Amino acid sequence: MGDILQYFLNGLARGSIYSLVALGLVVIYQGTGHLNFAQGEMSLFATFGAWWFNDHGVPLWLSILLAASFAFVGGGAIEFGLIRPAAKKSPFAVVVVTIGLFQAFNSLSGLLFKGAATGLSFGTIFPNKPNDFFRLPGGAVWRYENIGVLVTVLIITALLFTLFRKTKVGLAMRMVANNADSAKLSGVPTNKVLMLSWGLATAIGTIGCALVAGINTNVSLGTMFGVFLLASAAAILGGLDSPLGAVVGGLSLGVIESFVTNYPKDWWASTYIGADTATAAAFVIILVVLLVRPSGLFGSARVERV
Amino acid sequence: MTMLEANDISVKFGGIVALDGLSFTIDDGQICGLIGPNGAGKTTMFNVISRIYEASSGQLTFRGHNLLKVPAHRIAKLGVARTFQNLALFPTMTLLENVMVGGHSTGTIGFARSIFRFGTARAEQTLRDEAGDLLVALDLDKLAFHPAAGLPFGTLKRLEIARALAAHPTFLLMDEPASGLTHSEVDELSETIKRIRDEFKLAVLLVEHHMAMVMNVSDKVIAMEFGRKIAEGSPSAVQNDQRVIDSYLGTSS
Amino acid sequence: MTALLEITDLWAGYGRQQVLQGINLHVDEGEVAVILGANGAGKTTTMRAISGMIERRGSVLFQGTAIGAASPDHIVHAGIAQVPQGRGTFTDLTVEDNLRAGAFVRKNTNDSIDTDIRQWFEVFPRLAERRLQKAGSLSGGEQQMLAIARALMSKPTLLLCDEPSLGLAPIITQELFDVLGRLNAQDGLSILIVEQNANLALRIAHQVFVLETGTITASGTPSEIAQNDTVRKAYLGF
Amino acid sequence: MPITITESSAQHWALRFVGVATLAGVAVYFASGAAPSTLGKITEACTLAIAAIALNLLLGFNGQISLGHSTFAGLAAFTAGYSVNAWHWNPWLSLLISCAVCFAFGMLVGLPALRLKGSYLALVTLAVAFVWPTVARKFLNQTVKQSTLTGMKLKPPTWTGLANNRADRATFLFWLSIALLIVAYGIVRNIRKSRIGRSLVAVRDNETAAAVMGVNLPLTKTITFGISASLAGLAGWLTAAQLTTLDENSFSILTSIKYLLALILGGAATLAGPVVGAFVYYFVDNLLKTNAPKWNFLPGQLSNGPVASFLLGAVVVAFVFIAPTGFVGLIKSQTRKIAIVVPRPLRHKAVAEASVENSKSP
Repeated sequence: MGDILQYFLNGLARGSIYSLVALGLVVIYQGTGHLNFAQGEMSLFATFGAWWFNDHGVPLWLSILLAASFAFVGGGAIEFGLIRPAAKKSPFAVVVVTIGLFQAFNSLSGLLFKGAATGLSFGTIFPNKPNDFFRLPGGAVWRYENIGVLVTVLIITALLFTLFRKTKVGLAMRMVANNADSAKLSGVPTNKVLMLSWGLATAIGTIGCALVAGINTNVSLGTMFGVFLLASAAAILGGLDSPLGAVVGGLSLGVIESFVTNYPKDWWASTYIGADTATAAAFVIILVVLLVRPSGLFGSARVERV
Repeated sequence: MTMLEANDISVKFGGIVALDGLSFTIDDGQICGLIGPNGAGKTTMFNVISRIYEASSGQLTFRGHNLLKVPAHRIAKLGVARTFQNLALFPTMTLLENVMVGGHSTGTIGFARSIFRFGTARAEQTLRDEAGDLLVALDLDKLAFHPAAGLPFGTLKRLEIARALAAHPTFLLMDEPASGLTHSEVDELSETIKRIRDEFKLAVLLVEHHMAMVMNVSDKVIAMEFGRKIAEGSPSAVQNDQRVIDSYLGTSS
Repeated sequence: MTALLEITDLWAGYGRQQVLQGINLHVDEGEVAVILGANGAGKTTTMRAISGMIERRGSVLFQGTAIGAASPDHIVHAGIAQVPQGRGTFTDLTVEDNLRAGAFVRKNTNDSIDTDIRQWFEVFPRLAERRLQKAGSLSGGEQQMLAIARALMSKPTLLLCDEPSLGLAPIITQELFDVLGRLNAQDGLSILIVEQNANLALRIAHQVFVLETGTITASGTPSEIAQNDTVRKAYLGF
Repeated sequence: MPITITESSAQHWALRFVGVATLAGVAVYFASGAAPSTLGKITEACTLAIAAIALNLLLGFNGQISLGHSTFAGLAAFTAGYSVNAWHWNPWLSLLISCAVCFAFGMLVGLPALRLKGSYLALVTLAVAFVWPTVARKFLNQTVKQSTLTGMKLKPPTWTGLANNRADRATFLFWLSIALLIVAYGIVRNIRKSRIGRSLVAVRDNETAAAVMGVNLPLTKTITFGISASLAGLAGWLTAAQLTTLDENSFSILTSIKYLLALILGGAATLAGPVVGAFVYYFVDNLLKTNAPKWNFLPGQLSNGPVASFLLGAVVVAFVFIAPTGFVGLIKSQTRKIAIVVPRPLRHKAVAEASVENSKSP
């Protein structure tokens, strides 16, 4: 029983990071209908920036904030300079540009930060000494670090929800997401809104990446590969146009991953796939969900009129 | 002779009833107008016949075939073709290729034969010639090698008709062909519809809001409201039906 | 009477293709102007050029200010609202949020916006019944009414309507033009309408412009236009 | 004023003949004189071209995006390597089996494509590519009990008159890769120019309309996925013939991205695009990898990998803007000034002059 609770808590920690990165994907997808394949690598690049600040004596929390601010500006600039002109050509051009950016940013990180390929040590802003935890009934431990990550993610999520539902900027974002032409005709400066979306998404992704780096205690070129993939899976699971779906999708994926990794200790496939079953199992689940509900659990199904 | 018989067709989306026990028949060579307010279920009926939507209940018989059991891609082969309300062309293809795709159901060459080019040349040439003839028939041959993208709306509407005819249909469904056309273009279109009906021996089901056109070309008119039939008969009879006037035509039309 | 909107030698198009080839037209204060034209003549392009949705060249004066190079959001701020072709409903937003979206440019407090929303619900009771439904679930006619209400939520001086009758049943079209006529007669709203359904549009029009292949080929009052044989045959059908 | 040549006319055939003869001449020239390492590079470029052709059939013509093609190539390479080494199969038999396995697996991956489009499909295939190295590692650990798998060590057949030494093997693989490239090109070309090819493009352009015209969507999409996967398998088998060892990292996501970038560089949805793109990509990549470490103006000690892949990523992004139709588009727009090939006129009793005029406008 204690085991189950433990796996659940571990899964929540990991899942909350998937939720965060997935939220970034949803913010962009809602506004433009594009999936940013470079999201993980852009955030990774910014996180290397945070490492650099920290390495030069800036406190870690400030380094992460600085990196997130740069990511905000950089994300907006990339939307303005590359994505918008590409979108004028075709949606497929945007896919190509984001995949090109994926490769370019990953290589750029390797180029600028010595030792990035093998990994640079990265701290955490939460207490993570061996005995920093709560003991819960049944013997499960809940580490302060994991609580911190979860709480951070919940706060950011709550802020995003307030932004979307309660502010004029949020209304503008929803308008652009639903019908960009009509939004323009209602007086929304859509270009600014799109830049804002990209900036927000990249900044959120950077915080997510920094949190992952904190848990792993290091950051390397491969850090975001898996995280991005599971985050996008989470976004798809929840429905790419639903922020709530991203959060639920991310958390449940983290928990599923944790259980699949730990629970069936001696099942037949474990020799072949072992701990890596998690990713595979996660994708099988997503595939099944998508086949039943092509627009995800919370996504809005659009009725096509012909 | 009766060609299409719809019997008690209903369609439900979630809780919404789009069609509620609709029955009607269409005879060989007949042009049948289908009118009614927005949301009356006209396009839904269309999509049921062309197998894009599933009917929840009812029977649909076309020349002895139970149409509701036929998969979507077999419809064309049975002789049912359609045009779309908002144009559904293949924009990167030339007009000629668009019409040749229209004739897809008349061909039999599959993946294996096309990879090995086994007996494909003659079939290609025949299809190409037929498509060329249709382009001539609809006065599009000057643009045969032009991609469909970027051509004027009226031209593309004619292309949709040519493409539909390439399937050798005996029954043509037209979804608001006059929308977006001016009066003189509508008159032209009416003539085209009557001409192709005679030339290609077709029956036509026409969904249209342009009353002058419906009254001009139809042999019979069906009026719908809330998924049900409210009137059926000759154009003039339906035009003077009080229920149709109240729910659809209005007083000052 | 002063011209509210004065367009001189306007060119516009998509890519290299120039659809509008130097058109001139004007809408006077408190009047309804109608543009008639075939498909591909450039009617929608004209509307999009006025709203700043596409690249254009030439002079557009609105209340004496040049807006020929302004961006769409500036033009809405200046007081021109457009009901686009196909209604442009925010299908995933609720009916009420659609109206709120229309008021995006207003600096007013929420209270005065709420008051206006209530007012539109009185005009269109069917919208009030569906206040919290997603706008995509409305019928075509309801969406067209919503689109007009949404555009007017920005409190414009000039309303542009791009083929409002497209795809609507005759009875709904009549109702729609009644509404537009009332808005003009009672509230003094200036309106520029692009229409295929000329007969109805001419009933409420003060000025008519005929657009053919990117240029204005005829203009005048409805009665003058109705006397022009070619125009009558092509657009009025008698 | 450019020269107008009618498609399939005598001049057109002459032009085609000259083109093919020139290419054949270049191939013979290299085969007779070039060093084995140069031949090896051309072989690798041909392999990349086959993979790009495979992706073009699926993405360019049918509009289904796949980032999982590296997995198909990997599956074929492992099938070939394992069956030849462990079971001592004939390598040529393993070619057929590898392609068949890829066809089946491709159809399977293609199934979700029936419900998913665009970015969703891209992500599912990305996941396949992501899981592959893990599965490959497990396979090596569990079955081979080593971290690598030996390649096929393909020997030139005796009828070729080539010996089993390094130089002759290189010549043999060179001609083999060219032959397989021609096969792959021919398959895709024949498909594109047929009733089936038109239906593929129709599905890409407008699915609903295609279905109404009588195109069987599920069948067309899954079989296209299968054929494309087995062509990628062809490239994978050829890789196994060249490499001495295969490991889990031989076919990572980055390989899939490479296929995609090569295709975009050359021009998707054109027949020549993937071939031209693959050669340009391969040799630019090679040039950068050799020369970048010598550039003193770059900061610090650079591993040669990142510079090359960064620049290539940047080049492809730039290409989307400069030449959205790829290299082939660029070349076409230049040769158009000299000569245009126009379609055969329509045959109809009423057609006097079919619109040769209109085909000139884009």
